[in-house]
Amino acid sequence: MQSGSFQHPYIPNTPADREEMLKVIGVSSAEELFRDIPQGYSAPSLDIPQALPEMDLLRELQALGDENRHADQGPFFLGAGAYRHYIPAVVQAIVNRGEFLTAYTPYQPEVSQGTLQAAYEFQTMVGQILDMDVANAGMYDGASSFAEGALMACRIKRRYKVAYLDTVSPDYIDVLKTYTLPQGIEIYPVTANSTNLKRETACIVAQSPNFYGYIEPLENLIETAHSLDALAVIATDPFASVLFRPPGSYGADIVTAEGQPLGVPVSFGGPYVGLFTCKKEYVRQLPGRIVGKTVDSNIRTAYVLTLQTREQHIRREKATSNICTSTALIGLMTTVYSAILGKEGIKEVAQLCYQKSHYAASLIQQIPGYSLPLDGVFFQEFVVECPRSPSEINETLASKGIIGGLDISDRIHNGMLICVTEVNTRVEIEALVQALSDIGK
Amino acid sequence: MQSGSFQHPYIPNTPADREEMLKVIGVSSAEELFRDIPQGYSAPSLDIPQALPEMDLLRELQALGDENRHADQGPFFLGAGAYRHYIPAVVQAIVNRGEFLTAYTPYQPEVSQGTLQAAYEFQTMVGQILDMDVANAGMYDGASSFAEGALMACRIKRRYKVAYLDTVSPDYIDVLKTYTLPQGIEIYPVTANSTNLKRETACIVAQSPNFYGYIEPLENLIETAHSLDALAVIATDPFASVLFRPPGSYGADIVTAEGQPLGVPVSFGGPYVGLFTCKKEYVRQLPGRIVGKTVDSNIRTAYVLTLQTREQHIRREKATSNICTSTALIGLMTTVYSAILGKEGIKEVAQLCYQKSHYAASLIQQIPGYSLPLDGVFFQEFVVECPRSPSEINETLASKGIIGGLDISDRIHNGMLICVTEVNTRVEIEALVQALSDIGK
Amino acid sequence: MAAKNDKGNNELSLLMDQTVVGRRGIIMPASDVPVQPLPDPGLLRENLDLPEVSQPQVVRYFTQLSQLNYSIDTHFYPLGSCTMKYNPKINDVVAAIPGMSYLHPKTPEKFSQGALKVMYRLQSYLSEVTGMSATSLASMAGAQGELAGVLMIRAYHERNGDSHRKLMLIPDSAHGTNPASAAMGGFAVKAIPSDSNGNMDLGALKELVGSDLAGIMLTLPSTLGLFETDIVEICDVVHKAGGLVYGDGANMNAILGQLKLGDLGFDVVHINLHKTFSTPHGGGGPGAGPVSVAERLVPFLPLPTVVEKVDQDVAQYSLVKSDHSIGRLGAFHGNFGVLIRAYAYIRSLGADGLRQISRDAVINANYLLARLKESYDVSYDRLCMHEVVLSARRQKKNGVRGLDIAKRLLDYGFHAPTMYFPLIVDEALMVEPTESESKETLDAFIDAMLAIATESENIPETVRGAPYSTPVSRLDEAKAAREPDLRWQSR
Amino acid sequence: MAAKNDKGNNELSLLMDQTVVGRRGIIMPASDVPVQPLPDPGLLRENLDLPEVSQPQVVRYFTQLSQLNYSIDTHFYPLGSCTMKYNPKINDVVAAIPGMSYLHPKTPEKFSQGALKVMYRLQSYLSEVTGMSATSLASMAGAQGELAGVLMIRAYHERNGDSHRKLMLIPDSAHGTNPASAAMGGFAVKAIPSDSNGNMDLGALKELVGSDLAGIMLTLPSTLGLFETDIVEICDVVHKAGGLVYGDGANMNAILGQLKLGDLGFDVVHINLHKTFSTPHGGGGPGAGPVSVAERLVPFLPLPTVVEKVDQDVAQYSLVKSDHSIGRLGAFHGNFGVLIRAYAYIRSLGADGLRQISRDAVINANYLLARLKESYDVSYDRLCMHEVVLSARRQKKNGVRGLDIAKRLLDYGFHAPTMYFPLIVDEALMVEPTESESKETLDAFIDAMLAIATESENIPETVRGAPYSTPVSRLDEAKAAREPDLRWQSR
Ligand SMILES: Cc1ncc(COP(=O)(O)O)c(C=O)c1O
Ligand SMILES: Cc1ncc(COP(=O)(O)O)c(C=O)c1O
Repeated sequence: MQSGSFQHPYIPNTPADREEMLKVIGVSSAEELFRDIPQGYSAPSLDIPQALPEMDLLRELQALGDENRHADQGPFFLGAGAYRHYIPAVVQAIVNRGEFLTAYTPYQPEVSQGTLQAAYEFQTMVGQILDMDVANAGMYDGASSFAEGALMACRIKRRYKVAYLDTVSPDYIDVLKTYTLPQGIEIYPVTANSTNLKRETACIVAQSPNFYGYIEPLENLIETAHSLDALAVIATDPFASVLFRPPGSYGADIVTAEGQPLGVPVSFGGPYVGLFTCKKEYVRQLPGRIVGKTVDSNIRTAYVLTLQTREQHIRREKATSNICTSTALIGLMTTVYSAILGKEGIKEVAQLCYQKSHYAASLIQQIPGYSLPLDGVFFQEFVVECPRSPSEINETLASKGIIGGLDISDRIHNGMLICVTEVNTRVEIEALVQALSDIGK
Repeated sequence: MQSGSFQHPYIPNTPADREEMLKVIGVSSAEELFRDIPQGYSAPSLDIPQALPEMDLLRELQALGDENRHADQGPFFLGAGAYRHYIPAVVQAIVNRGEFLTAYTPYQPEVSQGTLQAAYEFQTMVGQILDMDVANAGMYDGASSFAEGALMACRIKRRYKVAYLDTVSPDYIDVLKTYTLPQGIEIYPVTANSTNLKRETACIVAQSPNFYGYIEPLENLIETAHSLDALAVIATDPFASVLFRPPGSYGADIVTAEGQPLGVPVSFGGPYVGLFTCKKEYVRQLPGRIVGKTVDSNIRTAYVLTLQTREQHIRREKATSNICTSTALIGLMTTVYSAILGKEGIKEVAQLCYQKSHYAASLIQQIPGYSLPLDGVFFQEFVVECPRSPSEINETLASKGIIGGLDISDRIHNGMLICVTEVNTRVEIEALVQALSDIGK
Repeated sequence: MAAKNDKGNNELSLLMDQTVVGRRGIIMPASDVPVQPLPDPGLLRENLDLPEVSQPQVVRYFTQLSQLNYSIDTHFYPLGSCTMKYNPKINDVVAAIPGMSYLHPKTPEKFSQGALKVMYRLQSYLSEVTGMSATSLASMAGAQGELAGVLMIRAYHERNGDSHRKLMLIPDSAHGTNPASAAMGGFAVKAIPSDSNGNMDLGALKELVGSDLAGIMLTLPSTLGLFETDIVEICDVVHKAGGLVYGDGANMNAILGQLKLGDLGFDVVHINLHKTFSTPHGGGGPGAGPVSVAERLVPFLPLPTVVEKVDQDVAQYSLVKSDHSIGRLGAFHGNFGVLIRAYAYIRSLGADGLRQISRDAVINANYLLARLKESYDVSYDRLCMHEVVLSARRQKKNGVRGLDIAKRLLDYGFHAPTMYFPLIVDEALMVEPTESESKETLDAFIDAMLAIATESENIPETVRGAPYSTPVSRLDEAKAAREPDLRWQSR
Repeated sequence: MAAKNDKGNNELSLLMDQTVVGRRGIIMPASDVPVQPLPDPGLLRENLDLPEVSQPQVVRYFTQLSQLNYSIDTHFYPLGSCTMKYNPKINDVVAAIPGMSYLHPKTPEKFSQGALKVMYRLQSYLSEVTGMSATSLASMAGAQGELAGVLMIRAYHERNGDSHRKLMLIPDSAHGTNPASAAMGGFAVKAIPSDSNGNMDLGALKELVGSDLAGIMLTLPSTLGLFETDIVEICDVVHKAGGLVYGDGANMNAILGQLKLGDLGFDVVHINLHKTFSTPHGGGGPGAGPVSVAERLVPFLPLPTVVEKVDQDVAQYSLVKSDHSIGRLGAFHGNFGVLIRAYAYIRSLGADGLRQISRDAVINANYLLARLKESYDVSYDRLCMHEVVLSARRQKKNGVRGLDIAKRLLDYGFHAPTMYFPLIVDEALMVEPTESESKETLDAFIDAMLAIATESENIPETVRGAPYSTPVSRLDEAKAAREPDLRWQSR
């Protein structure tokens, strides 16, 4: 910063402006405005570096960025809940528009139709992709969406037990615990073939594709749940839902998903958007924001936040959730992405993920010492049992510029969870296979 | 591209749409619409690769980009007509707005006030920075702007000789020749101290800072020109004009400049914007587009393309220039840049360029074997006489990750033209000095 | 403006209604690997309906849609409790640096040191600003920060064998998320009334605290835009009763660098980065609601937090779980794209800049108060902090409600204030100017407010019918709730 | 919508009028080098007036300004002779790749191979599309391409000792830049009339060609949107008379992949990348106007061109000057940022896509013609190419001029067609839909045109007063020209 008095670019008023305003207010200094701060507490020291000029800030963050190895820097095979897909240029161009980016939650529908209609489109596309009756306008992320699904089931059934499959992502189970346990909800594990659920179980919760990437055969479990008047809350992946029969088609009552794969950068884990859908009959128990279609006083079609009596600002401690600020912009990203991909494009991407990951798996399981320990059908992610510790193998891969899969040896012996999507080229896949085979020797 | 019929994302209509439309038109196939193309000429082969998906295109161009060594990749000291300056984030954010980016020339002022008012701001800021009465809405680049300045002077004076200082950038002189010679204009060199100009000289043309980066003492030459009723056309640099007395202050009649330094990426040489200003009395001889202020039928202030009777679409072969599409968007960039920098910021940048380049020069001239062969005051660029061929030296610098100055040994013995602006850090400058000194040994 | 449709207006058709079979918005590459067999068709999905539209259509549709919005980039947004300040463009640029935005959350730590460093520093800055011991960045919005906070309070009491402490006190002026979060945390909620000065009623508080007290959730300055003058005593009462003090930091813009909540003895504070620290609100998120805590709550922080280990002058950063963490709030490490913007913001402002923010936010709000209090009622006759709660009580006599005034402002080119919040103020209009608006903008807003006050006297029906110049007029919200139409359906 | 100003409207004040002393939009770093002495103060500037505004103000001002524009991203822009098609967003992304946009033009060739490769390939594609021998990308707009073209014709004749060839023939329907460029190239210009079919009058042409003939500048399809049916003979006549044929390629969108101008014997063609190849027009540039030439003009190409040299399977690219180059047109290598977008566009479309462009552009125009010709006059009763020239002759009888219809379209949410060009059509309204508009958009436009035709019968005064719904109404253009006010002045 140049010397002299401090005039920050983000703060328009000048000393002269302030002086005039203070006069109108009738105080002689800004300090007087803070006179309610109790003695001894005001104007504390603030150990934060002085203002950094924009040019230097950009350089600093570019240098910090260079300390990271990002997912587009070479062959990369991590997934485990966050998936790389190609994001068409249109998505960023739209999402960066100030009118979307810098608007608040659409409390004034008359001047927020852009955000509102886009949210209605989001609800439409989410409903269509997940093949469910209704969707809300988005949750924080896939994991919290899943947890709120369980809470919603408990609310609907007024029961306080949740049965979960242990093939659900451990990260999701963690969040489920954070959300449910304080409310006195008991959660307990079951297998896909369980026929005995505990009495007073509100719902079964599961994930398909599961943590290991495999389609979970859930028909029986869901049937069992329904026979006990419990609900089925299933987390899925949007692209898997495009290729495979979606959970709703075999009876799921609440279907959630991480929306990130639909055009959202992996961005070190967030912001993402949780997709949340359910059967029509439960609409008034939905958490989060919902946009509905209506008309204005001139009978023009218009959109508005609706069913707000579920929400915290009206129902306070009785609200269906505490969500206020949610993820509208990320919802918009997925909406623009889905529109650009469209009916055919989205299927093509799902197919590419399937084809490429299966190609990779077919080659890897031919390498001596490597095998695919799990049965069933996977979508784009699969587990490899390695001849050695996956973390050691990953070290060697990294030295060759390859980022391998996730070490899940805590769950599967020498297990590595490998993800392949449409952005992985055949050359990259074969480089991984070659490297694994070299390491195996 | 996925197989099947070709439906391109940029072309909405489908085979079914086409069929309907052809029916309305009354032809049975699209080919019929091209029936006027003479026999034997239609539907030629087209040896152009098939459509590349967006994802692959981006990768191809990123790979091509990686084959380049760009100016922000390390210490970099090239200038010679294109200057690196820090471009605030706001500039791109505004310029990328579709409403500016994808509008046409504002022929319909009622729906183009955005472009038009921005152009008026551009004319204002250019006028203020170059300290001249009037500016047009921008030319193709600095060099063509300079050449058109000479043409304008010839038009005004109805004379066809142009005297130029040979310290003008050789690139500019080349363009001057391209533009003037075909019109039968004679151009001839003079020095800054010349007191004899040829009879019938329309103007003297010069550059300050000149090609070597030095402020050109032009008072006498301009006075001589005026005494012979010739004009003075001077090319300058916007930042030099901020720090030093601008050419208008010592009598220049037409002042031009390359607008690129004002917030425009170097972008391998273009697009840039030529600044073009003159004294008020010559306004009706200006080339290019001009925006004026007026009112609408409700007496609301509004802006419009004006003085169009100078232009090709009205005056055809008698127009003041053939310019039609110009550089509105780049003009907008410089406008937003100038607004963000503002009165103080723009001075600070000019000062930083001066300070840093003079620091570099002071260190370099202390290195044994190196000297500054030119006298006078430079702004941000200066010539160093090297102990060896500058191109050899540059090779060595490059091996150390430094891009040195421009080899101008064709004009000055072992001359290297070095540019230092606010983006060069002291560390970079000292790295250059160290490297030069190592090489000198 | 879009082409008029057959109804003579410019409603934009939904994408599904724009669909023409066969159109597409992008070409995806063909597969470059040998064909792999698909599984049993019984496992596969049969039909999927999504839009079929060309790329230019998508761009035009969303661009036109965007223009129907008010936003900070286009309008003054004096929305109380929302801190709608300027969102610097450079922050979007740094968040998009490939090394940041393409960084996968499961990337090994040694390959994500740059990002972890950003998180570590942001934790430190937030701890410093709040005067607390440690910070977790995991929560993805203010409300989730609140949940994290109350869960920490819960865990704290449980570890102390005080699991009976289930009462959470919350002032009646509080934001709705406070009671909702407390309930999600398994607490019973009781409201503390406000006194005639807009302060918490200290007497009532004293009566409510007891052995079942878990804590208090309060906002400082309060949601009335007022500084809680008895704050030292409030903390004292609560602490003495064995409760913890939760600070809702949504109003931090008023006190940045003027007061550290930790100094007052707050135990946990959440910070809305999408308010005070200027990350763009995006039409309703994403946000981030980091929680900063006093020493005794550090073991309970949600996971992850980033720690620094300096080894031979080289700092290494890693993600850790605190000993008795309340657990995970989301699948990964919080909303990194929001965190990096907040980091950039703090770096851009520096200590002096942060102080200047609160100073100017408070001057701006008091300036509005001073110039509007003749024409609008104000419930409490005192200086305000960063926002001012007006009441349309007087206008109501002419049949003009707060809502009407809010809508009429839209016609004047201003976003409306927050309406009917806090609930305890009749016809509340809550105005928060923020420091990033200039005096001229405030003057223009004041002029509009004064003009509307006059209109409310002279032509109240005009005000009641507002807005007139917006893309749509007042909506039939009852219809929306009565007959929920929540997505496009094929006809 | 902006706040209303004191005149009760929402004019946006100019930045200099928004200035408040002391405000600033950015902080620049302090100098990190020892202070250097400044020269003699007599050399230094004293005062400089520029805006003093804060960053949020700048963002809001320009964002609001932008919304006053129509643009391709928001509206159908049927502007004849302008090819306002969709500008793909990916092209802006690739142009901004740091390796491209931060590449300095004086970077040694070995460090700019990627950029040179892009240029080389684009040269080849353009040569292929036009059917010519070589291409230079140096010219920075169509008009500069024309200048380059006529200078090459001039240089060619001079080298052949034919420097007396100073006559350039140009059809009366030609774009204004053609004669203007010819004049800049030092040629005398004569106009060739058009015949009743909209073709060039062949008889007149034959009379005009003589030993002073330098060449002809023609546009194919013509600026009437019609294919010159005698084109083979025209070329023949000109060539036999010793002249060269200059093709103005601005209308290339009609014939992409359908016809190569080189096959017809054209000697030089300029191509408007900002039309046919979809680089965004930017409110009036930047553009690029590469010139492609037949064998005999190759030595005269403007500099630079890029050549490929393959050495042991490694291709090296370098910038060269052709032997008898007409010289430089700008300081560097042309508008690279535009070139790279055009390259990306051609790669995105491929051969089939390029062919589809012309096919659909021509279908779209003929569809408009077919549906509008009952309501508007058409001068030539034939199929059109990529654009259609209507005439408001009929409406003029009711006092409604082409201008009025154009302005009225703005109220319907469409940009106006090109008016009063070509000059030879009375009340011309030239409509170019391009291939990137859908049938539905064309139908909506047709509906508007038909509605306006009806209005012109029934309520002509309404049409004459249009537009009503635009940010400003009709302008006093005479005042603008009479009392030029070309910049802000301090008062
Ligand atoms: C006072 C207060 N507390 C809490 C919140 C909740 O924050 P968020 O919306 O990020 O969940 C808000 C948001 O409006 C608020 O104003
Ligand atoms: C037919 C024709 N020729 C030439 C030009 C000139 O091109 P530019 O505007 O790029 O100079 C135009 C531009 O409008 C045109 O339509």
